[in-house]
Amino acid sequence: MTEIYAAVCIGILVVMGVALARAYSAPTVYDRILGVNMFGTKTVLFIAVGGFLTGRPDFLDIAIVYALINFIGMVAVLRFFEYTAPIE
Amino acid sequence: MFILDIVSSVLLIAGVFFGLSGAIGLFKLPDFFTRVHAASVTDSIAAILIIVGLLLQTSFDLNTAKLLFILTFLMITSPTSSHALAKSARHGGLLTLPEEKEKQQEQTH
Amino acid sequence: MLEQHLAVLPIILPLIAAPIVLILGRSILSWGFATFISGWACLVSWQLLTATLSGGVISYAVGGWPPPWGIEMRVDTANAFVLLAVSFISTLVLLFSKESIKKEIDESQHTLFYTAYLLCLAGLSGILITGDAFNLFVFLEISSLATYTLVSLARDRQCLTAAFRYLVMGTIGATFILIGVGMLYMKTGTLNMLDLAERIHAYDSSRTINTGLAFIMVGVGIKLALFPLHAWLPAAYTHAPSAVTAFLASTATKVAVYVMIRFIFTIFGAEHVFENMGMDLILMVLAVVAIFKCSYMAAVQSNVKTVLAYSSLAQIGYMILGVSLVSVTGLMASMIHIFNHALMKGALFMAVGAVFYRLGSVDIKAFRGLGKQMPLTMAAFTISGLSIIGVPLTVGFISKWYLVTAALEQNHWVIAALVLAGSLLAIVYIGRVIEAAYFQEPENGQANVKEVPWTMLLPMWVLVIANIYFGVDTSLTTEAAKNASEILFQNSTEISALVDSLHGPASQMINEANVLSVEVAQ
Amino acid sequence: MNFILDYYNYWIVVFLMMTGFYIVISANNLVKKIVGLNVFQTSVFMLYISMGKVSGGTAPILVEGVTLYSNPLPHVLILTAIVVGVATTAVGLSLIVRIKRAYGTVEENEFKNQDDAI
Amino acid sequence: MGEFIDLVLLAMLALTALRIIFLKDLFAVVMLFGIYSFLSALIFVNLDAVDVAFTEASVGAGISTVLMLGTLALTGRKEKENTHSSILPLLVVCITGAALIYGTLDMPPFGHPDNPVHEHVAPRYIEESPKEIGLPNMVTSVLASYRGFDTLGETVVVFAAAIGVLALLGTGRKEDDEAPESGLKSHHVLHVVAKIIIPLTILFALYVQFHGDFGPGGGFQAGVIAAAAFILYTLVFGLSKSMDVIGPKFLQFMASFGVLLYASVGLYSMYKGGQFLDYSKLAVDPVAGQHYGIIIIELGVGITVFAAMLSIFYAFSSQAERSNIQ
Repeated sequence: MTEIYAAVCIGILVVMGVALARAYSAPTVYDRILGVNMFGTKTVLFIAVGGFLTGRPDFLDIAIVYALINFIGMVAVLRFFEYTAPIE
Repeated sequence: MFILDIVSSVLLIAGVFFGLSGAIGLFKLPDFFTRVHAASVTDSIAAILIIVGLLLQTSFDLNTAKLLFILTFLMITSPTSSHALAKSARHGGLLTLPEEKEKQQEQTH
Repeated sequence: MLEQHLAVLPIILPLIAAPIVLILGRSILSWGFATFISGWACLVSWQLLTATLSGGVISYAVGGWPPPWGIEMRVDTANAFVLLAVSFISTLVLLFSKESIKKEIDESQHTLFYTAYLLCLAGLSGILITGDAFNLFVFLEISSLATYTLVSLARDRQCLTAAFRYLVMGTIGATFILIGVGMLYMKTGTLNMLDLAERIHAYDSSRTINTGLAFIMVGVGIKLALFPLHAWLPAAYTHAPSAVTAFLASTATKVAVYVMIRFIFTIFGAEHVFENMGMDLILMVLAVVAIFKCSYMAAVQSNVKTVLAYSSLAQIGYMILGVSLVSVTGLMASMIHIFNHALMKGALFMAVGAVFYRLGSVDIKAFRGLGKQMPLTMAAFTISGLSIIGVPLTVGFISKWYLVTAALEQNHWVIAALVLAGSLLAIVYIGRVIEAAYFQEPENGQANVKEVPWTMLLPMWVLVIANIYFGVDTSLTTEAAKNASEILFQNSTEISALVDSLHGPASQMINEANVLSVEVAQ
Repeated sequence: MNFILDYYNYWIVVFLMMTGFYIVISANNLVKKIVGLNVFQTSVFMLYISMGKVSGGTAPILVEGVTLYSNPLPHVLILTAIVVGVATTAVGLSLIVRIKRAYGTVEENEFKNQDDAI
Repeated sequence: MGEFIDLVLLAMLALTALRIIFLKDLFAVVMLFGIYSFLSALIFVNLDAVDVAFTEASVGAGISTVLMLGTLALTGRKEKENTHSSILPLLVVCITGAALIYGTLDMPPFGHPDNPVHEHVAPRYIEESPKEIGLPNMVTSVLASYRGFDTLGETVVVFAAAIGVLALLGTGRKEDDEAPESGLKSHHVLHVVAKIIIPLTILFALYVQFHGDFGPGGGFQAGVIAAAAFILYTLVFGLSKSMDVIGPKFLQFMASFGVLLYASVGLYSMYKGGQFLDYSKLAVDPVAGQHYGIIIIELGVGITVFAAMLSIFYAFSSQAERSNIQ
């Protein structure tokens, strides 16, 4: 199973990298947020799989925190746009 | 156990496949709303597949509960975020590709 | 019952009092409570100083865990002496602040002021007492955060930018200290200062340790506003509320000087820092440049608070100069000057605060003719100003005397001459203010300026009398400073002795013999 | 090769620290300065955590059958340091808000000019 | 595999940090900072520092980012062109960096079990703490007991930050009933979802608070997560609604209470004849005493952190709402 976990980890890392690239340079500000959000959800999965890879899956708590913070960050961004015009 | 391993491997790899396709969509699709579609749809299916794949590897303990919690959490928040983001973009005046074209045509006329 | 806990009381008293003050809420109540606590802490520091004056060391293991596993509080004459200065000044400034902050801080924020003030006091005491390198960082940050808050409480908008600059510089400094401590920890596996000192010497020439030393020096240098890293200080002291300036100028940087001394002498060992790394020359040059550059800057400012802020920088130069002479007398001069400078700067800033209380301005023009209108305040200013200059019968003279002696001991004639020349510059900047006060006519519309209330005069004059008393009867200060510097040097020579007998059983015996551990369990 | 494997982690962390430090001292915008400060501090945290790692060890939470744990002490120190970091950030940001209200700008050179003009 | 992941994550971090330097859009800078925090937390997980990762994710990526966004809402999004010369800073950075690299050359190699760090003090924590304190999570044991004084200091730092922010921005609640309804009114889905998520989050915070002895977590993380739940509530439903649930005055009281609770454990152990914060004296059996002590002080930490974080957020939020009205 370890090889599968490792492969899945690498696959998720690639997706994270792509999302990161989108966050670095995005055509619109919404694309950037989309990239950040996708990066967030993928890290949740990464931690989950990584826990199984290293044989200590009891650290899933951190994945929960990530999911939670990711959502709150998203809401904060939306709220932020109530104050400032999102499109430059 | 062996069958479980195979099933969960298949699920995990399928999950990664959907994740990757979403990542490609994030770059390749033409306008923001289609990109939201790519990112969010594949995101949620990837999350489901991977976490169910992992679930099969647990032995009904606290970890199972935590994984289920994560799954529920992602299932609730991820579409909500995408929806709210798209709505906010729409509200903020972002146009879809056909609309953009229409607008350009109007301007040229 | 509290006797056995003396070593930890100066920290936990203000630490526990701060939230209580916030709950009390009312300005007058919180003032009374804060002053009471600070006075108590002062009393405890006095007990600590008398207990350690004979050369003993009080070691207190917080949580009952023996060092190096737990955090150790360690009081010897060196830190008890500085602690006494800090808590003494703090109490007086609190007395002073009751009236002073009415003019300078909004009514609704008085409680927050006292809370932040107590937190700052707790942080400074913690830095002084702790025997653990990382715990020092934590207390450093408590005091820094409280300081940023205190500075920004003034009504003047420039206090905000000053506080922000202070925050950025201070945080960089603290992070540098964190990096340095990390490097030491990486090489030795311990955080307790004595334990560090013992283990560091296995790696005397290690690059990691030396880099750690450099980072700690730069970090502490920022905190004590050593010459090229001083940019944050003048603005912060100028625009902070007067009571805050009086407190910070006479305590915060002094505590940082103490930290530097502690790191050099107790942890790294003077021999290593000065002889192997040549740090004495760097410090000496920086100190001399600081004395002259900042005295000059002080002489050309028009805001009296800025004048005094630059003067503080110059005085820090004297302290560092004493350290850089690498002798018991030099270190003693520094320790004495830490104490004495707290007395003089406290009195000076209080006097300036009193002027601000009446006139709402501290520009040098506002001081014109004040000699007649506010005789007591200006007399206090004059006497403590003379003390800064170093006139005999004041404490300033004592510090300069020992500094010059220390320089002459090592035949540093130039340094001795420069110290005296620095005093001449002090005459210029203090003289300008005194001249304005006594020999110039008041500005229009300043005809009826009255003396400030007695709650402000009292602490000011207590300090002025202390300035004279300790300038005449020097037995307490010199004894304490002498003991302190001897202990520090002893630590450091012991460490050098350890290099020869690397981690043999002898090293532990020396260490244990040195610790006059107070029997706590009984 | 071994040399690189032994130290690559520290080197990258040093690079990160210096990036953060550069942002702090070069940025003109105060918010960016605070971001830089955070990047700087977070990288220092990484230095600490790196030194606590034991290859082949696992997180310092007792489980049956494992004897090799990473060092818990750096973790404790950094937990404290993170809290200190967020405290500083909060105070710094609120200072920025006040500066904006008092000066109408958060660019360092602009409010310096305003201060000098007085 | 661990090293490989470490390397990839570090590379991502380096790229993110570089990108932050050059971006002029401060909103993007803050977003990337959030990512930076997330990534560093991932590195912490990978280097076995799960408790640290927990904290970094909730604090760095959560609270800091939200506060930064709040500041940006008040100060504007665009960074102006920098007219400074960037040569001097670059020089300073290069010198500092060179000094650090010089320092690394003598460092004990990364990950080696024989490094001095792992030899002197730490072995006792690893070998003895489960027996002396009775908790499987060594980080909690060291944090709360061996170095409990540091943690008291840490709690006070949070308290000091709250004092600072309150002094600077005020406590809010100036125009009680005047304040218009705020929050994300048009997002109906969000309203429903938030109502589901918030109780779950508080439940999770309680779990983290009381499970910190056995797994990653503890008072600090729990406090932050509970505060995050209320932050979410404020963001979605508006500040005035949130203040109806927990008012700023009460939060000040809570923040003070947490510190006092922590300190009172120390005072009680002094009363019982031990040193300050010596939990062994709290009960007849020292190990049980340690356990009681840790539970109480973690509770104190949690209360203070929750109250301090939430009051800091309230202060920022009320500033933003006030500016929105004008």
